[in-house]
Amino acid sequence: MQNVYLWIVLAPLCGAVITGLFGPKIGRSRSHLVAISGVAISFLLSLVVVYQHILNGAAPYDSTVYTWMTIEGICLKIGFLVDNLTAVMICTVTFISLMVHIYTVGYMQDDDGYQRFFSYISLFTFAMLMLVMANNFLQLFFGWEGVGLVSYLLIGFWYKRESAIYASFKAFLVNRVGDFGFLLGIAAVLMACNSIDYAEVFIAAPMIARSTIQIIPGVDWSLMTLICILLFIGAMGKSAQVPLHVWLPDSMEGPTPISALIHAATMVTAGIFMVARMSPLFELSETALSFILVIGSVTALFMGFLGIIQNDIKRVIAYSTLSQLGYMTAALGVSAYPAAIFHLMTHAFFKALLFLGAGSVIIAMHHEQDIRKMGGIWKQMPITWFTFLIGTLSLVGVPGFSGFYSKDSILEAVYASHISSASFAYFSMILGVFVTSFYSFRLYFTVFHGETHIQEHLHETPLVVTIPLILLSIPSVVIGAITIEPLLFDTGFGSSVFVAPDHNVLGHLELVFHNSISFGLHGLIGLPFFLVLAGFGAAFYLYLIKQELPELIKQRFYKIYNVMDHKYFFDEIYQLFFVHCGQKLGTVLWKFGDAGLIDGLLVNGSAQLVVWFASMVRRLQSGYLYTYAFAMIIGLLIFLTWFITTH
Amino acid sequence: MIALTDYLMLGVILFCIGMAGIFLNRKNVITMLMSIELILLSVNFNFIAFSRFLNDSVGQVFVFFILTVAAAESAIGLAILVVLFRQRRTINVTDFNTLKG
Amino acid sequence: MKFVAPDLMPVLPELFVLTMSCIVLVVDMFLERQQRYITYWLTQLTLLSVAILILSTPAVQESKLAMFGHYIKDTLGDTLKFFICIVSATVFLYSRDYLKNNELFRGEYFVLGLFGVLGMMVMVSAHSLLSIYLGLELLSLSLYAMIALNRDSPTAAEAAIKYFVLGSLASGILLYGISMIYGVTGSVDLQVVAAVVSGKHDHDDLMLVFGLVFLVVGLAFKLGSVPFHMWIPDVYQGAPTSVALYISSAPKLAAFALIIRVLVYGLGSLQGDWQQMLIILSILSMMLGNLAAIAQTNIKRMLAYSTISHTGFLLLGILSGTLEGYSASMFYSIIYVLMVVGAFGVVTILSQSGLEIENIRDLSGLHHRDPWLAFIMMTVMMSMAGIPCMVGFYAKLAVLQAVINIGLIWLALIGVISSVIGAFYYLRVVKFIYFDEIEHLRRKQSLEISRDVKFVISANGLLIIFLGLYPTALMTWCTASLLD
Amino acid sequence: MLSELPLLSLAIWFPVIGGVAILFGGDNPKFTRLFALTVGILTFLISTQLYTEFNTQTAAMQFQECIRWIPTFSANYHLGVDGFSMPLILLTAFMTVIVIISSWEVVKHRFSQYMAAFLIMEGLMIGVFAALDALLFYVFFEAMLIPMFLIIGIWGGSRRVYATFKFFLYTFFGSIFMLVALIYMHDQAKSFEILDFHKLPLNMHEQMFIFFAFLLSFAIKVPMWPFHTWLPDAHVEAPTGGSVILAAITLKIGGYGFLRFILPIVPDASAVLDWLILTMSLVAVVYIGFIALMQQDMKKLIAYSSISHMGIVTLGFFVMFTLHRHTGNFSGATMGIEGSMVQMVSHGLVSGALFLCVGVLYDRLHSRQIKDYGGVVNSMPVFATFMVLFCMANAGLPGTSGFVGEFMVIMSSFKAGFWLAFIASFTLILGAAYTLWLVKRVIFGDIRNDYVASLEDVNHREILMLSLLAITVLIIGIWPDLLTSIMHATVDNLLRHSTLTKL
Amino acid sequence: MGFEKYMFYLFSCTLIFSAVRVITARNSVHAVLFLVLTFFTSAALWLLIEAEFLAITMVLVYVGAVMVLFLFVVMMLDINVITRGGLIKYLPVGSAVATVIVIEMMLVVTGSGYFNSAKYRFIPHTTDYSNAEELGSILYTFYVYPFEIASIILLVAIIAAISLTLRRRLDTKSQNLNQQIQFSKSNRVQLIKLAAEREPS
Repeated sequence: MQNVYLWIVLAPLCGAVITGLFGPKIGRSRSHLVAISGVAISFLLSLVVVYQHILNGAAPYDSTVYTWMTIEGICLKIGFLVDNLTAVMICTVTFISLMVHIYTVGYMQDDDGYQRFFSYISLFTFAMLMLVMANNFLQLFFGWEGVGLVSYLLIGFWYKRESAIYASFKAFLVNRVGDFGFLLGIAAVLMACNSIDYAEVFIAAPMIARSTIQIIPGVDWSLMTLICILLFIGAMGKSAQVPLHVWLPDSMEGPTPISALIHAATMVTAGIFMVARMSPLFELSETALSFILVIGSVTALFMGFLGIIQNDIKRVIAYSTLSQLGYMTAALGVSAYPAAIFHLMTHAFFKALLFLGAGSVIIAMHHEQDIRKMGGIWKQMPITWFTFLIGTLSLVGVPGFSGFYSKDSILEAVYASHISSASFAYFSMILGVFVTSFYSFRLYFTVFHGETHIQEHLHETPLVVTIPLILLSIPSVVIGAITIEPLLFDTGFGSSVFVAPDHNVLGHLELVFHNSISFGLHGLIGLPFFLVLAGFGAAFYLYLIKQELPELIKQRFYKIYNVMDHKYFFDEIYQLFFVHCGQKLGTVLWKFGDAGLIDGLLVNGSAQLVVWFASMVRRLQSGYLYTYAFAMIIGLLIFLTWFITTH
Repeated sequence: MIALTDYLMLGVILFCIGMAGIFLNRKNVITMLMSIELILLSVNFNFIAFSRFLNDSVGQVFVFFILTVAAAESAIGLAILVVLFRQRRTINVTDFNTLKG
Repeated sequence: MKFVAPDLMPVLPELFVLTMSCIVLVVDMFLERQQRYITYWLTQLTLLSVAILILSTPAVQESKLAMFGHYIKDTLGDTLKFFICIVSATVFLYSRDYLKNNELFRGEYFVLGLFGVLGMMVMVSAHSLLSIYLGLELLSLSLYAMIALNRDSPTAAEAAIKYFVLGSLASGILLYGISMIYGVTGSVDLQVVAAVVSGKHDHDDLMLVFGLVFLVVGLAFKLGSVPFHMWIPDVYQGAPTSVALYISSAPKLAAFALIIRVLVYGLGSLQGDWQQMLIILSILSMMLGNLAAIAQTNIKRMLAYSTISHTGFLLLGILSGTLEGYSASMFYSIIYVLMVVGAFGVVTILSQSGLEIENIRDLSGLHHRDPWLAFIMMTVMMSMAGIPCMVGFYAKLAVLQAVINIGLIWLALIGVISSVIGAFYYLRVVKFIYFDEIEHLRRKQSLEISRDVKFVISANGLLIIFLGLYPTALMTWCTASLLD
Repeated sequence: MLSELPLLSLAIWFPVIGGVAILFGGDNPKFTRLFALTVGILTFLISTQLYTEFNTQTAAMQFQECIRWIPTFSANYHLGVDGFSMPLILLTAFMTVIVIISSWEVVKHRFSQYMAAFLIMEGLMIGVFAALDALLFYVFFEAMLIPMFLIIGIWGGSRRVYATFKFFLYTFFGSIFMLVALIYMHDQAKSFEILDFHKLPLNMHEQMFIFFAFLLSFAIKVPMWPFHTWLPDAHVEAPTGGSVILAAITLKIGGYGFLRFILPIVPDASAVLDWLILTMSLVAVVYIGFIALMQQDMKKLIAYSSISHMGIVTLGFFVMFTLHRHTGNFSGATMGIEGSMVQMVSHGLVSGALFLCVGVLYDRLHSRQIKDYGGVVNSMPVFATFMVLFCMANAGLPGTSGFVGEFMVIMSSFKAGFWLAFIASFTLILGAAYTLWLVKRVIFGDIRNDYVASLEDVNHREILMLSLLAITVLIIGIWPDLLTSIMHATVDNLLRHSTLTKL
Repeated sequence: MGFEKYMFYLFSCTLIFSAVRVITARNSVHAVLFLVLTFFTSAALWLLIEAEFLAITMVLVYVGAVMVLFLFVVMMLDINVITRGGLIKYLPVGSAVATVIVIEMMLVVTGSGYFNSAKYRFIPHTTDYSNAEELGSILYTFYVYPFEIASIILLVAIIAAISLTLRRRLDTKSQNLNQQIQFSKSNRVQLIKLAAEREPS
């Protein structure tokens, strides 16, 4: 089995290396062949893994590939932990990645960096796989930073664009802030358990939960809370939770396939996955869980709001991602880890679908992304239109679609939770459902319906583009219904997720759950669905019937609009506080501290002092004989006085 | 009876006059040369006095040599002075400060 | 009273030099201008044969007095005399072409030089205050004359008169000290003095210290330590380069011997007193010498100040009052001479065809003109700065070790700090040599260096490096010289 | 067979003699560079022999050679390596080969002397690492200044004289205090053997004095804040090869000094004064990080980044005392020290590589100003790949060597205290910020001007040297055990030494 | 013993006075002459403690030779009168330093009373004692080495004095016959044809 796991990881890496180093030599078609087959192998093997672990219930596999370093008896290893959680993740990741790979052939066909792009996305897949298959924190961090790196490269793929390289830079930095916490979290784990192997750490977890640490002298903090919050800060960076979300909307500067990859399967899901993976730890710290819940629900709601006013097709979807990530995070906060992963998976499919669909539109529109310039194109691009609609319905959570199952279970879980601030979370998330519905349909209507703003006739995109759309739309519809039961209520994630008995919200849900169909039917009369309908109605009214109304509302509530237009001024505040102050501080430290004080005053100052002394000393040598004699006599006098008086 | 210290005092005074002559005099190099003679004279006083009061003739022999050397020294000193004068047309001490710093 | 014939065998080197000097003097009178090289070669012959003579005499087991206690033959003396002769021969070699170019290639120069060497030799093996004084005067008088020898130079005479007046003043002070020592001990023989002094007790100390102050001042002047240093820069700058070369080199060895003879052999029991004086002198010399050197533009003047600072270091070893320290100082003085001969040697060699090397700037781009000389100059400068791989480092190390050994760490710290200050101006020379371009004036001038000069200066430079890698032999020699 | 030879002496003197031979060999660039490369590669091969035959199980010095040298000072020509010095020797030999390749046809002016200077420098640096006699160490330590002084002064930029003087005097200033301390200890131990110094009993007073003397010397060499100001100047003005050697090796000598001298010789003073070092290190990480952010000159930026990275190194060395105070044992200290060692090696490779990258650009446009570049990737894609890789390594990306050391040190310092690790971790953010901002401004973006457009991509020679470095950086990043496994025994030994009080 | 005392004070006062005048006299010739007086009085003082040989030598060698040399040089250089200047400005500091040294040295020499001990006793010589003989006998035996050196010093002084001052003066107008007779009309007079200054009318 080990070879299977190894090749799951290595196949994309090989693809990346070959296309990266020899891309220009072997040409385009061979490059994409190599890359796609790498991911395809990976996907096929991951199907094997799913079969083995989820269907056959194979025991979790935990083994070492090689020892990275041994130190003080601590073995830092590179190794794989494959259990149900991993299986779900790798399957999702490789599938989405494969779709994106195929799609890219069409999307990037005119781009100069074709091979490079394939190399990057294969590498991206590799890094993500390393992340999810890790059996220790070190490797986790490796993958963690790996996806960060590749996302940096991909967002800045069109390096000629100033905005793209700015966005990539920003993405990396914001991620680094998260990693900062994450690394400290790992350090805390290492300190607490003297190991960074999952297995050993999880065994030691109850012990950690009892220990405290003094960060501010005199105040005892729970060590576990500290660890969890630090780790979660990492997750906030990767999974773009408020306030570290600012990079995600900007990351739309990358080519669309990347957006799909980043937002659907890789990168942003890493944080969710990580917390789920660390459930044995998080379960032991309620403070951390509450923190996660608050962050998640805030993200879910407020980022959703922003989706309403965006006019860039990809940005709308991006904000929806943020919002959905908030849902997942909130699920983690209420210990509904399976629900979070479940939503992660369904979201991966429909979000990839939406992005790729958007990409398809963009291709057709010759790289125009402003939705105000689109409209009424559904007839011209039927496949895109239809798949996009499926994606939208799934996203808003229309019962029966995958998104519904996952989102509803999260809502139910939050509702059931008794953890502090759960009610706030529930409120904001339920409101979020409406918001999601509203902006999703707004997007849908503006792009595909209404009056057209386009003169020329659009063509449906080629098969390489549409086939992935079709392939993605299928799971977007059905995967939720199929997998909800095995994943959430059966022993789906088995031992890979640990939930404390009193946090077991899904247990409550399980009591009322019979099967997926009844769950779906039940959803039709649930509050969320009404909110979805309300959102649909509102969007329909505002963007198809009374199209002048949004403008009026905008003017009426200009202040609110302004705040939202500026994304709650997060960027501005960061710009001011971190970028600006950082640069100011840097300049002050440099010019004043370094050049002025240390170098100027101390170093060169003392040198100048010596020179000044030298010139003084030099002046003593007046050239006059009597001065010389006088100096001698004075010397004699001093010697005499001194030695005579001391005797 | 004249005491040893009387002679030594005389030596001290001469010594200091000689030294003063060197650093107080700002005009004339010849005065400097003569001041040196005074210093040597003071040393001679010391030696002779000690020699006599210790009843040891070494001191006087020393003085003999000092006298010899002093003579030689004056010769050379004056020779240098002459060379200097030929170049500068002055023996003013304050003029000899091209070398300084 | 019976006439006792003195044993002349120990004094053979001195006698030989004396005889040869007289021969040179006489021979020179009958030589035409074009035949002057005979004088030169005779001088070299004298110095080299004396060196060989000293080496070839069987090593004395213990020191031996001669000439009724005025003369002592011991290993220290022999070693120093050997180096004095070798160094002086090197000095004459380096200055030969310079002298020719500057109309100074005259018999007097060599005769006076030889007499100076004789004076140093007398100083080195003096065993009474009298012979010390006379040796000193013999050397000084020769130097006064040599400085003024270039009658056309406006600076030489000024330098000479300054040196003369101050030197005579210092002699006077020294003599006054000697007279006091004589007054207290009743003798000028160092052995007797030492015996009397060591038997003395507190009350007599005042008189001895009184004399000692004068003695130390006189010695400090000869060595050139602050504040009795002021003649050095002016003399080095004013004197013809070849004479500066001469003054800066071998006499320092003699001065070292002088201090050892007077302070250590004669007044060793007063070590507690002269140690403090030497500490002051050495601190002042190290700091002031290095500081003032920074501000110099004239290379000879800079080297003069550098000499002053080296004097300070040399004193460090002596003031420690241990055998280790003395041998460190001896090592230092020999190494110093080796270095300064190299430095002044390069300057002298480069001062060709009327283009005197006066300012440090004149060395600009030396690297382009003669890479080898440039390399030697750099070696010398680095060695003077005390950078390892050059022997100057071990010299510094040895004296520092000596002071640290007696617990004067603060003094060692002052020493090393001053050597950092000093490193600046040595580096500046290297800067001109290596980093700057040739000055326009010198661009056309081609360097003509005789083969023998080139050979010796190369040997000089390489010796600095070689000793830098393996200083053991010389160090052992120095220690052994001081053992008896 | 090869192990019978005095490998260390060979590694020291072979390049030195080679350098001297080049000096006398005349000015034939073709011959010179081939010869220099041969010498460099042979030296590297000799030093790899050290690696392959190294016994990782023992902390004792290996490959020892001992000859009486200066009996007057009881100093010996004593060489030997342990787990600390061996990797650094390897690094030295490796980087010299790279430097020789890098200056293949770039240096036009006094070429043979340039090569000779580097070869001699190599020998001296290896000597520093191999010396087991303190005097010998000092001799190599100081002698090294001369070639570097000349390298910066002769082949440097416009303010080279200022920079090289500052470099020389500053370093010299520091080292003399070490000399005094060495002599003092020699006085006590009657020997210059470093290993004897380790055993020398010293009271607190003496330890304090020796500590500060050494600290001044090594803090300047490393350089630690606030003794760092010579470094940016020296780096900026030095020719590419000079910067590379300066960053890659000479800074390491400072770090090595901490391990070889301060920690084992004055453990008690180190324990008492560790706060000082920790403060200086952390200030270096943060303060210098901010300064690096604002640099307009690429070399200066990398130079400042070096200081910041070396802050991590010194942090790792000294974290163990706080660790002990907080936890009562030394578990985690090994990680700190080995992390620092790895960081040193890695920084040697990475900063060297970055300087080479800047050199590649400088050779083409003769400017180091960031504002003169922009969009280099358009005309030099291959180069850009390397540059981004090395920048990422500089920012401490896992998978590159830059990560390993930082990771280990942060892990270790967390054990010592949360805030230590917290501040140290700023390197993650700041490092990424200044490095990637550099990348953003220089590499990415649209072509800034015609000069950038006319840039030619790296040639085979440059690809060779950069890929050698890249491969090494990746290997260490992916499998640091190669490097750390040779240190374990030595670190254990050091810990035993420095945890035993001498009082 | 009164007489000797008086003589001593008389000569001492003269000595000090003339010594002071040596360094203060404006006229160099006067200064030299005062120096002569100084030497004379000191010779007299030496006679008082029965150092006859040296006293005589002093007068013969010093006054007779060296001082004459001084006078000779002073007159040759023709710089007898020098206006005083600068002295006043530095006089306070200078004389203060000199006074301090004098006082200090005097205190040391006399203060401790060390030189009044029994060890230092003046024992008058018997009448048949010859100072010259005693000195002479040791000078040429035990002090032969210093004596030789002294002679070399004198030789050096001679060489130095000659080589420094002997030169062919450029400003003397002496005839060089050899040169004179080598000249002929051809190399002295050159006829140059010049154009007429005025146009021929």
